[in-house]
Amino acid sequence: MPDVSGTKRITDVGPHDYHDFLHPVIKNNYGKWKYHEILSPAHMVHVSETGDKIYSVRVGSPRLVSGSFIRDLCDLADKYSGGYLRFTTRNNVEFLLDKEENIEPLMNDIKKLNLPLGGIGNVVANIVHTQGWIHCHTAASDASGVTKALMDDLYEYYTDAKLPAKVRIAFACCLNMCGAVHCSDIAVLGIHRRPPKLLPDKIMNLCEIPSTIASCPTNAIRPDTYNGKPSVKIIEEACVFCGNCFTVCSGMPLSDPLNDGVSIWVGGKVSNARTKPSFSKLAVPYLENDPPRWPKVVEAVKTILDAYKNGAEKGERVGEWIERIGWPKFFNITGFKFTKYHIDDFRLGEATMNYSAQVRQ
Amino acid sequence: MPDVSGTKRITDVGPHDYHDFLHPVIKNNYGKWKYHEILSPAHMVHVSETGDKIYSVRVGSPRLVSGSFIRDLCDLADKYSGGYLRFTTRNNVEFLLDKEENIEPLMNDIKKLNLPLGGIGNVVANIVHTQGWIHCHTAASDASGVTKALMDDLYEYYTDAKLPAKVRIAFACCLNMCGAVHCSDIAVLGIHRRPPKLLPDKIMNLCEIPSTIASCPTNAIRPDTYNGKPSVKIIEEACVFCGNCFTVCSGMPLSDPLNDGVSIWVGGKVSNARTKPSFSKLAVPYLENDPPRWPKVVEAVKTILDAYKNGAEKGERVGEWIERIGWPKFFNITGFKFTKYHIDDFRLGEATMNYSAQVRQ
Amino acid sequence: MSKKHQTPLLDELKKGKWPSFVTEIERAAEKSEMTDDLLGQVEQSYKEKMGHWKHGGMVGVKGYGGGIVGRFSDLPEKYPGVKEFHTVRINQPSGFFYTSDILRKIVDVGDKHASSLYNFHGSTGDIQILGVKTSELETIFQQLVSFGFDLGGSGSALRTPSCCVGMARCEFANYDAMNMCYNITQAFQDEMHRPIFNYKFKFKFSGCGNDCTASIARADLSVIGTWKDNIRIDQDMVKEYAKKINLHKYVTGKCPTKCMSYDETGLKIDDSNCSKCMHCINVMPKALRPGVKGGVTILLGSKAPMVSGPRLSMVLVPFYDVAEDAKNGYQWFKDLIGKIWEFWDEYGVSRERVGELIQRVGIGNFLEAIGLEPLPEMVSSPRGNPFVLYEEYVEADGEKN
Amino acid sequence: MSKKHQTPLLDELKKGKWPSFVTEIERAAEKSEMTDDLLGQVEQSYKEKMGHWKHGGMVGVKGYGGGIVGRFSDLPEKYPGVKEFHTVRINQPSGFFYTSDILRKIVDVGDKHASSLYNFHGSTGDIQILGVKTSELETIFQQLVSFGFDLGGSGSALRTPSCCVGMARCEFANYDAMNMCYNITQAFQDEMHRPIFNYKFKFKFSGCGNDCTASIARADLSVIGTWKDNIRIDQDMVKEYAKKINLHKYVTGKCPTKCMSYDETGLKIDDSNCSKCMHCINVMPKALRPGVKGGVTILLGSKAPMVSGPRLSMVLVPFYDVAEDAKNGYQWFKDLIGKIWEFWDEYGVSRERVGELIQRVGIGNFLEAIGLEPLPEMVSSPRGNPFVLYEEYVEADGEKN
Ligand code: SRM
Ligand code: SRM
Ligand code: SRM
Ligand code: SRM
Ligand code: SF4
Ligand code: SF4
Ligand code: SF4
Ligand code: SF4
Ligand code: SF4
Ligand code: SF4
Ligand code: SF4
Ligand code: SF4
Repeated sequence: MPDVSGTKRITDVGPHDYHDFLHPVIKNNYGKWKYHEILSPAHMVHVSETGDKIYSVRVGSPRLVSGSFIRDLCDLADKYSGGYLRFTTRNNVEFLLDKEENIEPLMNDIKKLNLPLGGIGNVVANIVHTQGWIHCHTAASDASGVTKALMDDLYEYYTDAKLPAKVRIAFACCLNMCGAVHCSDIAVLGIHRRPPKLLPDKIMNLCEIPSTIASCPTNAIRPDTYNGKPSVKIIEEACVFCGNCFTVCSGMPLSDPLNDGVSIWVGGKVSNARTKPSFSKLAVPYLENDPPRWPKVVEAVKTILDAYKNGAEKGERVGEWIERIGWPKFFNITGFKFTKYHIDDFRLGEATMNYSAQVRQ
Repeated sequence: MPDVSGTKRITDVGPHDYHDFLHPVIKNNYGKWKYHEILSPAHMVHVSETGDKIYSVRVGSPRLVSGSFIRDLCDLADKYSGGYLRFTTRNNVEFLLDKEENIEPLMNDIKKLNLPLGGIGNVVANIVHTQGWIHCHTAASDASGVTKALMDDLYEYYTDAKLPAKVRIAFACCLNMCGAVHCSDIAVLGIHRRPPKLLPDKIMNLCEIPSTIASCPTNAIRPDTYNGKPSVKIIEEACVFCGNCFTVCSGMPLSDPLNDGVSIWVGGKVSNARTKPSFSKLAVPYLENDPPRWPKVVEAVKTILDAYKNGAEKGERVGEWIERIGWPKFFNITGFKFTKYHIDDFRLGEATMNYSAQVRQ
Repeated sequence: MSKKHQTPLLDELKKGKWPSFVTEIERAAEKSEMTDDLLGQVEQSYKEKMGHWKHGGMVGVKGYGGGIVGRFSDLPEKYPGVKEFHTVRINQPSGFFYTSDILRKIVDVGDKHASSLYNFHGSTGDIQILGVKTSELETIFQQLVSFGFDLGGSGSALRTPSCCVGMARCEFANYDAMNMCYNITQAFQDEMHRPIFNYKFKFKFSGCGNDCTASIARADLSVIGTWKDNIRIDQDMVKEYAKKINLHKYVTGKCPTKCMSYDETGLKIDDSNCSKCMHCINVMPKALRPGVKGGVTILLGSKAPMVSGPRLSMVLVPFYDVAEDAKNGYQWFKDLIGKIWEFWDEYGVSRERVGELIQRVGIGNFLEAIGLEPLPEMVSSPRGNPFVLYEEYVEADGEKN
Repeated sequence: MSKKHQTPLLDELKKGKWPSFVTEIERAAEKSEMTDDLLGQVEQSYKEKMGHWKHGGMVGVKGYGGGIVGRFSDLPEKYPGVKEFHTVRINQPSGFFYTSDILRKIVDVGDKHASSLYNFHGSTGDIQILGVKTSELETIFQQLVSFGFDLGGSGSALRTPSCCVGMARCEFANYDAMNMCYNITQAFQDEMHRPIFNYKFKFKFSGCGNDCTASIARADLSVIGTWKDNIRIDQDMVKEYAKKINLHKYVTGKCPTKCMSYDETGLKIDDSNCSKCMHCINVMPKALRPGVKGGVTILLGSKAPMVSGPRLSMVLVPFYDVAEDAKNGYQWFKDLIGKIWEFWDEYGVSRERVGELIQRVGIGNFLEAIGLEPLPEMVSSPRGNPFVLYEEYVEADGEKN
């Protein structure tokens, strides 16, 4: 490693030029790809107009990894793919091979490392998740733990393509939703359920009162005084436990072991294929935090997946399936209870009512 | 007519019992109808499980009619339908016949009265309309006049079933929308375009200030004083000319010959068949009042109808057709200009944007 | 009778094939003197592009707070015939059925005591006699009552309910809309004639999802027929239709739930997924019929755009066994309405329709108040935002709060 | 190295088939002393069901306002290794492509100067080195720069843009997403490193409507590939597919615009009605290809739910000929972005994302300000309410107003 101290400080170099990391076959066929073929849930081939081929072998990763994990990948890449590899937008690893004969030995070595092969096609993709108790201060649940518990149970859905279509699961540990959970086939979302505690000293010293008040989506925060100094109070009946006040004002923590937990959402999607992108919708309003393996969360997700697998037509995403059979049947099949919490009463909620006599009887 | 003066005053008798007005065939087959067949745009038959049949002959009416008009109908009913007739929910007249042989003579007599035969099936139905300058104080346009001008021009669409599906046109003379224009295939809507004038004396004496302020959908009315007494002022930039303030406070008239006119809306529907009921959407934001025959309004409606007739598939309502071809093409074909007025900026407007990359290029 | 006013603009509207309201006004003017002045005033409106009616004006008949819409000209000197030109709203019979006898009786009244001009019918459903002077109101009312007609609604009251032709002449009717409309109207006479509501309230009854009364767009309470069991299929007739139309494209292809399929073996419907939209039945009325276990879906809240935007009615009761309740005088339904009105009375503000109120207080709270369960049928989809107002939280032992 | 803390709960998460983050933390702990305390603190969180990080904390490197997320334990005495446990965000290369050489260089830095724990990658796209002490920040930064890597974004700044694999390995790419992402990121280095915005701003680039970066859900500015001409059809290959799948049901039947049909004579597409949804191409990638006149649709405004609910991006520019503009260094695009930021800067308030601002001020006004025409492509349908704010009215001659 070069000793850079003393030299002129260099800044704003920006990201490294990607050209330096492209496999030669990719460089030569950039923009010329003609079609692809999915050869197994763990590998596919892209064929160029020139006739060239590139094989991609996909491997699951927990995303939160050690330096040693990366070095393992590098060793494999050196051995089989000329050192070339990439990550996917959902944190999988892809080895890029120009030699078909390298695929099997690579896969064998991957198996030896106990890493999962799969993730291509109609699978449960790697779960996009966030920081949780590992690294974030607003987390209402852990991220990596729930994700691990889920993927252990859904392992075969990752390695074998058994589903009607792609299923994207995401986890976010608070309503900031750093994972794209608001548009996922299945989303698990950490939630608080108790209004923030007020720590008047912190509020007075560390918080800007007007922006704290403005941060509340439901106007639940009102100006107040504490020992004669400006502070805030909370209209408890209006609080939706979003935690946005805590983000702008550290004097209003929400974490509460007895009340924190997760909610489960279904039927969102991002792609424009067939149906327009759409938000995930509330399925289960609350499940308690139950570390280390959150069994009820795992069970609920499996319930959804099983129902989907049995009920959906080929090519139908979770949301498309539910729209076809109707939400009443979804609740019926899964056994989840429909409550008033499911009825949107927020800003644009009105637009979500059933303004029709189209009702399955 | 009996002399009722002096007798005990009778009230709350409610509507007349309909049984007294039912054709015997209808009475006998009430709830037993098996199917119907549309025999022409002006008549259909309903066949009962008992084998009985009832023929309905439909005749157009201007709705606003004289006693003599009603007497004409009565004479025809006596002659051909045992005196039985009904009106439809869109103000057509239906003669109810049990004798097939009476249909032709009845139709001939109707033609002699210069009344239109038609309105059944895939036609432009009778226009539902309101009071206009004939009888209402808030009208921004006339109702009967526009309706008459339109139906004269669309006459063949009423008498011949030439359209892909039913087309329901409605007219309302102000935003109170006493015609069901908000859910019509094509709607013509009288509009003001200038903030109310303030008549301080009337406001002071006749209006309740708080309810006047509350009546405004955009909060454009603010408290003010006039000669020291409570009154209101208007934030002109926020006024959407809805006239609701005038409804509750006669001191705020909006009528203005130079600025009043109509707007045209398309693609609404009420039935639950195939697609859910939906609102009519803005097509043409403004056309000036141009009595007696509103030629530009007639032209715009015909433009829509022609495009629809040429473009829609069998069975597609206007809105279903537009959704299939896309709004850009609708504006393109009709030549109507898309403006910022078309983009919904009212309460739930956000929900109407195109949140997808599904775009026809 | 010679014309009092020159009406060159209106005369243009006597031309053309569609029957002319101007001609009708002229015909009315032959019967009633005041009507001539209507032509004059409307001609002036056409010239100036502006109406000439004064704002409102309270008029009525004794003991009633509604049923009459007061109307006064703002040019009474120039057009004395329309100085007072009120409307009498007459509650139509269910399904708009008449005999020639009864119609003649009605127009006898209007021809003699008013302008001889009528709306057959008003948008809400009433027969309207136009052009009534205040002094004639009581006479007209009493004469109507004498042959069994009553006023309709106006003002902040129950408005005249209306219904489609239903079982009287339609094979699609899933319940007796005409009977229900009649029964409910009779039951709520007081609410109709004596305005005590926050604002108007409208009922409309349609026999099936085609909704021929447009109830879903313009009734605070929309009652729409549906059924619980299977669509009745006549497979032979289906085959007949298949000879004429492409069933794949025009029938099964347009089914909103994609619950139908057609092939050589016939038409198959997964009725559990059918949303009773009526489409397939509409296209093949000789082959398909709604099931026999008829009932209704009750929907709530539609109205015109003032003040918060136009509204459609939303599902409140997915299925109500109206035939069963009819045996009981629709008591369950009347109780439900009572609870809705009670809630509206307590929480609504003046000029707030029930749909607007529910939006303001939240559907969850409303359901709780009227004792109905939240159901997924009520929504097109559950919420997509995480701002859930969980109502309870657990406190730790001994926690002070 | 022996474990400092008992972690019975976390140990449960070492079981099971999916690779375990707990195992990874333990492996990292072999390289870095501080990491052992992370296990301890997280175990305590698992026991108590509650996190143990303090709220925020500003840390950074000289001259930069972003790129580091400060993180401090609230139990520093008990777990001194995580007393300071910041994250360094490193801007990933376009498409997440690496060689083993460069990856080893990166983890050399993190293994030596931090916890040896990484996110490959963060949800925005960065490589993240977790567990960095304040004192190590500058060293890490300088070493990264020395081999051509720079920090990513954080705070009220441009965030690290990201893109899909695009033309590098995908036949669906309609433009060079990787190149555009790289170019734009380089062009806006200042906006990324020195937070001067009202709030964060994110770009994501996807090569086609499949949107493999989920740009439409989580980028203030989503750039999604599309095309102007016809889908390229290989009719022979279509026939091959027809042997395996029911094209009527699974291809033409699911086309959102119903612009396709298939029969013996082959597949027909009315391309003028095709909305470039990608579905048919996805199902038959060997038979169908997007047209050759590639470009992008530019969409604006998506974000997570705070404060006014979740948002998807909406169409701003239906078609932008990016290939043409690329020749010019994407100048048109950069100007557009400049105008958007200018408007946001002028009218936005603190912590208001651009999508929220537009909703607040009205899309019409926004378009006017940035010089774009309103287009029907921007809406799913025109307005359905009559509350139109007509901007001008005519005054009569000599009228005083
Ligand atoms: C590698 C990756 C892009 C990258 O730059 O990293 C990628 C690669 C491909 N995507 Fe994707 N997609 C990738 C993330 C996504 C995402 C984003 C996400 O999941 O967060 C989406 C949007 C998901 C959504 O809608 O919620 C996405 C929606 C699609 C679709 C549309 C699926 C649909 O029917 O809705 C296709 C088409 C298909 O699969 O038929 C597609 C198709 C493909 C193809 C077949 C494209 C091609 O010809 O190479 C690639 C392999 C498919 C596969 O993995 O089954 N890709 N793809 C991403 C892999 C993520 C992973 O590791 O699992
Ligand atoms: C007579 C009337 C009921 C009444 O009680 O008066 C009636 C009668 C019938 N309607 Fe209707 N509809 C009547 C107003 C309506 C309305 C309300 C309105 O227009 O204001 C609607 C909702 C319109 C809308 O969706 O905007 C309506 C939507 C339908 C539909 C659904 C059409 C669709 O595909 O969307 C059908 C089914 C069909 O035509 O295939 C239908 C079918 C029928 C049938 C075939 C039912 C039957 O078996 O008898 C009747 C003759 C149809 C015809 O006129 O073509 N009727 N029908 C009304 C005649 C109005 C008129 O004079 O034009
Ligand atoms: C006569 C009639 C129009 C027609 O030509 O048929 C009518 C006429 C008036 N309506 Fe209406 N409405 C009539 C049906 C409707 C309908 C349609 C319906 O009932 O199916 C609507 C839309 C549905 C609804 O209720 O929302 C309707 C929505 C309104 C509104 C807006 C109400 C709202 O909540 O937004 C007003 C304003 C008001 O109530 O102050 C209104 C007010 C009025 C007033 C009373 C205006 C006024 O303050 O004087 C009009 C009296 C005009 C007159 O000269 O008689 N009228 N009005 C209809 C009643 C006839 C009847 O009894 O059969
Ligand atoms: C690290 C990361 C999650 C992850 O595990 O991958 C992350 C972590 C944090 N996010 Fe995030 N966000 C991350 C991607 C996202 C995304 C997804 C994306 O960018 O595609 C979103 C949703 C999209 C969006 O921007 O709306 C997201 C929406 C938020 C929000 C809500 C913003 C909003 O406008 O609603 C906040 C709250 C805030 O900004 O104050 C937030 C705030 C935070 C903070 C800074 C919370 C805080 O105040 O400390 C988290 C720091 C945690 C930590 O320990 O490092 N994060 N955050 C992601 C960034 C890594 C990277 O640079 O690659
Ligand atoms: S989702 Fe919330 S708790 Fe999780 S990393 Fe993002 S900001 Fe932190
Ligand atoms: S948690 Fe959210 S809803 Fe509750 S007070 Fe804070 S900002 Fe308001
Ligand atoms: S639409 Fe307006 S102007 Fe026309 S009758 Fe109704 S209230 Fe009067
Ligand atoms: S016309 Fe409508 S928008 Fe204008 S001030 Fe009156 S109530 Fe408000
Ligand atoms: S609503 Fe249904 S039952 Fe009533 S007339 Fe129309 S089609 Fe017949
Ligand atoms: S009634 Fe409608 S939903 Fe039911 S099968 Fe027929 S078309 Fe499908
Ligand atoms: S977004 Fe389109 S171009 Fe990019 S990787 Fe996905 S499928 Fe390929
Ligand atoms: S890309 Fe989508 S819209 Fe276009 S033809 Fe294919 S399926 Fe239809």
